[in-house]
Amino acid sequence: MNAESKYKKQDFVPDGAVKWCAGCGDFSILAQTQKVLAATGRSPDEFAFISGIGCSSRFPYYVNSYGYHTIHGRALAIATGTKIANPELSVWVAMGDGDGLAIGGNHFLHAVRRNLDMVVILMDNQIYGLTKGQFSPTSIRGQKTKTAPTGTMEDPIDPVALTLGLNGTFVARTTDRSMKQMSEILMRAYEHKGFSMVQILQNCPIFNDGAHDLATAKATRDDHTLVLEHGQKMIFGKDKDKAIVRDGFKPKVVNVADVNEAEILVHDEKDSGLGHFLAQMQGSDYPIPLGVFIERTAPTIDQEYRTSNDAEIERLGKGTLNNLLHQGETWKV
Amino acid sequence: MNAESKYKKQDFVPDGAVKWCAGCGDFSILAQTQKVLAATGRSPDEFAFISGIGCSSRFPYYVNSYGYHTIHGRALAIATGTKIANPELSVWVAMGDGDGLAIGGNHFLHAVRRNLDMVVILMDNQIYGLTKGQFSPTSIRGQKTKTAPTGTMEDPIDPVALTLGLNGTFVARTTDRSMKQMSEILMRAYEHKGFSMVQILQNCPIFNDGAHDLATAKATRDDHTLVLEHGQKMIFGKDKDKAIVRDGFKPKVVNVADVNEAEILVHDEKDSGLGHFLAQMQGSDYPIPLGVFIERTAPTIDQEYRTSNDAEIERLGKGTLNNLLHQGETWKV
Amino acid sequence: MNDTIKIQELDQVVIRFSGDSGDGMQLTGLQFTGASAVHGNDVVTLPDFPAEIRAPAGTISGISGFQVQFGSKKVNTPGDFPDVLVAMNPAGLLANIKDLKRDGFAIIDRDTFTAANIKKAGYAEEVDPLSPEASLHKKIIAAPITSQTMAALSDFEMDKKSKERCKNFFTLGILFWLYDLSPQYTTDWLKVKFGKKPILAEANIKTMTEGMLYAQNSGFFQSQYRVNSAPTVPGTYRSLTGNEAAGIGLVAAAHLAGLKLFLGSYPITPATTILEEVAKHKNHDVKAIQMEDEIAGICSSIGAAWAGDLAVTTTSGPGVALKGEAMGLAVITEIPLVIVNVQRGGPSTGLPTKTEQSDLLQAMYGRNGESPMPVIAAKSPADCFWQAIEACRLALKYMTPVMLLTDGYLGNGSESFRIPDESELPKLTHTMVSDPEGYFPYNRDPETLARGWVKPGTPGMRNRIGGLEKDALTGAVSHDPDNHDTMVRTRQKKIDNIANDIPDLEVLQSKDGNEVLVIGWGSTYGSIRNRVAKYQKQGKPVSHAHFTHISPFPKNTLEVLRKYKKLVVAEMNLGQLSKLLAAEFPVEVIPLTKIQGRPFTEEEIELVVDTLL
Amino acid sequence: MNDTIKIQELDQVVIRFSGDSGDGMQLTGLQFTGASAVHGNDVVTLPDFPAEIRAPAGTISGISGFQVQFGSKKVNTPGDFPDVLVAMNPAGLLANIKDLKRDGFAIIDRDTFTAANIKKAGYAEEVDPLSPEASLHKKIIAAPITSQTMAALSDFEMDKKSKERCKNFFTLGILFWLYDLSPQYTTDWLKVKFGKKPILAEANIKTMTEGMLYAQNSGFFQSQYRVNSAPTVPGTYRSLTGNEAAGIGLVAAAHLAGLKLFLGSYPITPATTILEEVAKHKNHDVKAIQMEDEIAGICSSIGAAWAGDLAVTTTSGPGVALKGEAMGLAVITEIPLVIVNVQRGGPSTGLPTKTEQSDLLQAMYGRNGESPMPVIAAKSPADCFWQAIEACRLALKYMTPVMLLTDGYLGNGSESFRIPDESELPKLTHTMVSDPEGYFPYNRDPETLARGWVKPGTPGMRNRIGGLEKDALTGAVSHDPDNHDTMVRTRQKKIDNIANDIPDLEVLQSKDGNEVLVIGWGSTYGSIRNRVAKYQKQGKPVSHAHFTHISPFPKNTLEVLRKYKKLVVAEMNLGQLSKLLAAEFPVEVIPLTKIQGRPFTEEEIELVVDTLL
Ligand SMILES: Cc1ncc(C[n+]2csc(CCOP(=O)(O)OP(=O)(O)O)c2C)c(N)n1
Ligand SMILES: Cc1ncc(C[n+]2csc(CCOP(=O)(O)OP(=O)(O)O)c2C)c(N)n1
Ligand code: SF4
Ligand code: SF4
Ligand SMILES: [Mg+2]
Ligand SMILES: [Mg+2]
Repeated sequence: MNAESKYKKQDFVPDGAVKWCAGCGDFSILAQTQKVLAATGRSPDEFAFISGIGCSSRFPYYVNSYGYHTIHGRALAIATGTKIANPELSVWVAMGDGDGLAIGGNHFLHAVRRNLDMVVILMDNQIYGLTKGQFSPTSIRGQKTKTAPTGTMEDPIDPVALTLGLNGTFVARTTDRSMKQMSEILMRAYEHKGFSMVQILQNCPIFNDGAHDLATAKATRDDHTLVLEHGQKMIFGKDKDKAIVRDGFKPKVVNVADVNEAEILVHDEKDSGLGHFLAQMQGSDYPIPLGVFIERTAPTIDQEYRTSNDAEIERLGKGTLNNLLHQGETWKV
Repeated sequence: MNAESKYKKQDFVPDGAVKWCAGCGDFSILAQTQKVLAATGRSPDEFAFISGIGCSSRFPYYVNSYGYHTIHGRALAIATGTKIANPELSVWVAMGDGDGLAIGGNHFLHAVRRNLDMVVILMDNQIYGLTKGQFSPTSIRGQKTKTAPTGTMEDPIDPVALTLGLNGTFVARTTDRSMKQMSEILMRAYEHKGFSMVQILQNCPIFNDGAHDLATAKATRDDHTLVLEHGQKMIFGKDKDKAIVRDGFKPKVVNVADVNEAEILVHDEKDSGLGHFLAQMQGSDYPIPLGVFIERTAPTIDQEYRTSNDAEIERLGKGTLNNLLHQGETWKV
Repeated sequence: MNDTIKIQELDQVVIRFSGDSGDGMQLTGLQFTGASAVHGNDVVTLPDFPAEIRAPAGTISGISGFQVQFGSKKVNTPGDFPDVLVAMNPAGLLANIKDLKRDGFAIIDRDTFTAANIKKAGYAEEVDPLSPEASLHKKIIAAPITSQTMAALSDFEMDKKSKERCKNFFTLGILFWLYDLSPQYTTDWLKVKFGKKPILAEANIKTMTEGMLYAQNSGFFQSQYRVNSAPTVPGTYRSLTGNEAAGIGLVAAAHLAGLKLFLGSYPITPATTILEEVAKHKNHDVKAIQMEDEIAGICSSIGAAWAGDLAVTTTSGPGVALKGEAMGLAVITEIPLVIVNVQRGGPSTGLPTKTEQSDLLQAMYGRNGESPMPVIAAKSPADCFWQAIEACRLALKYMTPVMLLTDGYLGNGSESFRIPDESELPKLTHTMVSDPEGYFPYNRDPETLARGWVKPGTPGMRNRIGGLEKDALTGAVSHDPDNHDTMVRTRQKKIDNIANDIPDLEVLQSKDGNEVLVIGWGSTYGSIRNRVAKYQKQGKPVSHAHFTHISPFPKNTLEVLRKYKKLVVAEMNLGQLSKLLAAEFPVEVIPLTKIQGRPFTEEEIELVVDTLL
Repeated sequence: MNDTIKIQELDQVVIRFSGDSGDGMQLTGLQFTGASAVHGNDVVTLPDFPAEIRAPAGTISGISGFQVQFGSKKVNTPGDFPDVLVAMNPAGLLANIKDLKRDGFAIIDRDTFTAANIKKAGYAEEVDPLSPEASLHKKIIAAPITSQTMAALSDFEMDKKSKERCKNFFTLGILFWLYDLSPQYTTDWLKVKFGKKPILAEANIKTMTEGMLYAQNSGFFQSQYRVNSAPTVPGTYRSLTGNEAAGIGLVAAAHLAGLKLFLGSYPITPATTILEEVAKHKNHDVKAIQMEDEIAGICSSIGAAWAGDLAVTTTSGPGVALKGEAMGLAVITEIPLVIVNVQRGGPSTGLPTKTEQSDLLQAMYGRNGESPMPVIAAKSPADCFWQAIEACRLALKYMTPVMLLTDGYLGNGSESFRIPDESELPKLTHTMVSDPEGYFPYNRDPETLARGWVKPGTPGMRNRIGGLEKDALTGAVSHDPDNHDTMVRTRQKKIDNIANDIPDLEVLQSKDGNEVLVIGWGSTYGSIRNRVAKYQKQGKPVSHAHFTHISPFPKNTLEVLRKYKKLVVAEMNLGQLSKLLAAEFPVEVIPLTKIQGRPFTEEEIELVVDTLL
């Protein structure tokens, strides 16, 4: 974070109205993002925001930088080209749960394993907003929507577990109501060299209101979320009375009072084994972990391309039109 | 396994030549599959083999049952329709690492989480065979191919870890040279109600010869693979001198002699936490685990559709043409 | 009761409702439509959704619109320009006032015309929206709708917001009175709708009644109007949007064919509601599956068709672009499949909530290789029902994928649908075989050239098919050059032959000569038909022909085209049918094109046709 | 030395090599071609790959073929029927003997004609393949190639298998002697190739030399032949397949435009080798990226184009079908992009290793909405170089995606390519802007109608674009109906206007009248040109016009078409260019179609044209 950034949030706010519904969780995500962008100290000219289609995918229109609102599900594939073509740009991808994980699932999978250096904001409202309320790959089993009148019959994808299964290098989750955590995570995602997947639980008051209430409502959030902090014990609950311990190869919720303090797990973002372990915290037996699951460094493909091209230029000399045309076996007539 | 099956392997061998290259690992996979099919005791008429495009995707032509050789990457999406339309069929999908995980990645992702009841044979030669030797999503980092003349720059996908990250219900790995293990796993995959993912390490002698030698060659395999057997200790090595223990949240290879026997992990297919844990065994620090990582039961989407339609028929009565046309608000003129 | 009020009879009326997404304009429009339809009018409607879910309230981009035309004879379209504009806020007025007919009037909610709202709507500063200049000298009835609603409900124990939400029923009351319609339809509907919250039913009924009284007593209206019932075929009717009609048609087709319906799809505007409609009918044992993307949508359907279901996939233009490769598989493996494209404005994401007919050539050619398939188009919301059945009929009889084109205008628009007797519905045949004797996968019926359909699981019929070229008889993979030539031509011939099995191209023939034939296809039907009917009334030599079947064209097409001196092809694209006609027939056509996200007005047709007379 | 042997001069010769995938036929063919080209002949080649990687050895489905035509004047095609057939096993003989010219001869490896092999090849029982009946009374030279190879290498310390692998060089030796070609080219090549294993170089050279001696001494041949060098433009030459030429053309275009090349692709036969070619040139700072699928291929290129690279995607028909939606995005956001389609047999997976021209209409219309883009086609392997540059020129100058069509025949076939001087290459311009003054994203150049291209990162030029319809100037999302109409027509006009910037349609004009014009496009060039040239020599009124630019057509097209009484359109599909011409111009065309996975023979053209004379 650049303490003396010469930019203000306002520098990242373009003209024109923001057209989300009143109360949409996307507003706060946009606001935090703009603040973080300003805080990076980089010129608004150096950012590229890319998205697919969805309510959330309108994001690029609302950030005063370079923006490309593309087609449904393809933002990551397009961003791959942009980043490899110009690794200097700070590339951000805004996506919905449908855009990113339904039609865009394949590109998600491959972008993660390539460790493209970009920030991915996954606005997860567990519903298709723009098309007016069909279930998405993150909708909970049994959710009734217009296309599942008797309830969905599929287990949701957990984007964190999926990204970890693909050995993602920066994996985090927060909510549209956790302003401070969100902006810290976004700044860290920006600073991370590699693919930074930030899942943000987002409320869609129109088609899936309250889907994340357990994690966001004042009354429930403390008992239903676990805030992961590097080096800190995994203790949660309104009264800090619950904790996570290891039960064989699975996490388990216990009362702090019932266990030996040493048994309580301590979060370590660098321990990918722990990250995988925590990813199992899905469903109603567990609190929802929020925070950074894992951060580790690994080669990014945009840099690898740069490096290998440079090595070839070094090895063979910079290619010219002339040696291109004349290489291989030639003969004169 | 039906001990007195009235079918023989030969019943599943159609007329016509098998057109793989001499020495291709697909031959043994085909042979074991045909044996297992015969052993199920079900009529060849009751199987549907579906594939995409690739050398491995020719599979359906070589099994004397119903077969559909479709388009690249789409076998699972097509099989989804087949299975939901007719849950009575035993549906098998044959796919290559490119077909299933490059272009077909999205359907893979969603088929796993829907827990479609089918057997998926992933013939993993870590290369594109049919198009003559480009890298695939399972090719190891740095592998030189025609499209990566200086070596690939991407981490491979581990299909086992990916499937586990999606909470797959049956996840196994074997090799084209492990006849006995392969046929046991295939039979169990057949018997499993749900999505059975069987990764088979397969040699392509033409474009990626020896890619799996560590796991398959007599000289190396004992030291480089770990055979997972339910209830058995994880001990491996030619001299049974190495073992797997837990090191924090990661597996670790030790000499049997150096540890307390109780520390050596015991495999438990029902422990999904252990499955996730073992999925971390990727790369040269570890032996390659072979066997069944996880088997657990969960609702399958084909049955869920069946059940929910039956419930609606029960609730509303079986729909007729007449009540279809007349429902809702009508008026007479 | 004001005794001076008379009742005036009208042939037809167009009303446009306009307000914020939250104002319930769709609902108000549908209620009015229902009452009018039950009264016996012919009705056609068209909603106009904003592109954003809930764009900022009070702004033009947040406007949700609904238009209905009702008449004492067939109206065919929702009408070009409204006689009555209902504007629930300044933005609604500003956006629509220019469309209001000179002699029409607008009803507005005076209470919403605050300075803030007027500014938000985008009026220039200091402009009074109700001034003659701003309202383009059109008549405006400024009713205090919100405040009257609140007053009407003063005794109700409801919060303010809930009361305010009733205001559209006040408006509805005004209109019911004005057009002398019984509120019974809406009263019944409210009672069912709010069965569990009777207070809401009562509140809305009260508000509606007050609206009727207000209209009568306010002195704004000098007369009531009446649109007599239309002389329609007797029968039972219901109101359907094109997408509902298509969905029901598909379920019906499965019944008619004795098969199960499988719909593999992915949501996309404006096609989603077909999937939603079909999903309601699980008790018909339909499987309506929302897949992970469009490719999976069509592929799951292909898999289901292979397994023996009547399989369909529904989408809009960009989705069709994604399905091209899979369609090719259906073509070469010759399995029955219906692809429904509810077209929208393109290219790319384009104008998702607007209508267009620009996917015709994609329907014809959007696949690699020689990959022919029948293409048909529905011409009205209710016709979507019939063409859905027709698409299934062709797919099953000829073992082929079939493309059914509708569009946003048809899909979202509605009209009265006479419920047919089962006896009026076609029987659908299919080619399912189960006798192993002499069976080969590519054995063809000598007449239809269709191959036999075998359900996997059928004893003794095991076979393997795929996307590689196959032997003309056995279906085994074949790289033989002559065989490929034969197969390519056979697949084409199979589709061409369908011309023998479809209705002739019909003409609404002028008695006064063959000067001009106006040609259309799909959703332009209503506007063309209305304008041409007028020409014919005026004794002008203008006729109308409308294509439902485009691939193949009806057998008599050339014969029809040759009869007329001038052929005008009106379509909402840059001339795609024109191209197809010119490529296939030795005729010259005059394209009349419009790409504005909305259908032709009668005027726009005149502009071209008049010059040819 | 046998003194009775004379040298006979020939104008051109066609040789077909045929053997198992493992027999090295491609290599043998390429070596012969190289020697002949260096000798100064004009050469055109065509490999014929089996559909399986290594189908069972010895069977017909495992046959790998390679054909070369070399001549003392421009040969244009790899030839219809071979003068010489080289068959390394019975399957190779059986598969090709019917194509061998009556007065040609086959050279076979006698040692492979064992009973087992003969059976595997598929000869009926008890048939002797070398009998006059089985060999259709054509001349067969049965050389003991394998055993002679083994004998020649008896002194070499190599295992048996490695020795056997040298046998194709024995064959090559026979042919070098027969056509009086110097073995120097191959000798040099072997020395480089086996620089690290000199024994292999020596063994192969020895075998080749023995083959030459054997040909001279065996008594099989009464004469040697000589094909004199062709009177070509002086210069430096190299041999290129169409895919290599396209790949190099793309890299060259980046140099010419001063941009970096980005190629996002996914492997697919027969296009993969373009990706492989481009990937070799990392020292030109090209980024050739194998993505996860075709959609990601084009999308990554769109992202790179947006970022300021010269971006390309390469594929074949089924891949194009997948890219349709993304192409639409490139159309509406008006970014430069080249899509190369190396066409193959369709529909669906079809015949992946065979050639076809059946994706033309898909190229024109395979996208939703009105989505026009330029379509151009290469006419020979070397022309792929030039058209790759032309495609880039149009894309960059007009800010549009451009479709370049080639096909398997061009992509895999090769010919001599005269390396142009840099001065012969066009300068490529682009529309990159960096001055914020008065900039709007959809500001257009008044002449080209191209909008300005802005690299993200450029100071002060921030803007946001996307796939929704946009305002004609600002590029902001616009739902305005009239604006949409304007934009749709403007995008079309921009493409139509390119007609002013492309070469006229040229005609190889008969001096003897305007009876017949044979029209072609793309890879049919060679066969049509050869046959029409013959007609003209015979004094027949037949001319030839060949389209490179199809969308838009050259400005003079109608003028040309009008001049001829009969227009024959020859294409490897069911008449796709015929349809486009008939749709656009008031002319009648006679389609001459063939869909057999291989080009027209001269005979097939005669069959139609003769009836018109
Ligand atoms: C190819 C294609 N298919 C489908 C659509 C329709 N569509 C637009 S957005 C969307 C899903 C939106 O859900 P999500 O990505 O979760 O975003 P949200 O609106 O919830 O923010 C769909 C199905 C489309 N525009 N293009
Ligand atoms: C749409 C499409 N894209 C690309 C191809 C070309 N293609 C055929 S098979 C294949 C990959 C084969 O690799 P894999 O799936 O690993 O199978 P293998 O041949 O190795 O068994 C590719 C890229 C195709 N046929 N269709
Ligand atoms: S529909 Fe939901 S996600 Fe979309 S803008 Fe409205 S509240 Fe937000
Ligand atoms: S290319 Fe490789 S994978 Fe394909 S058939 Fe040959 S050996 Fe098997
Ligand atoms: Mg969403
Ligand atoms: Mg493979």
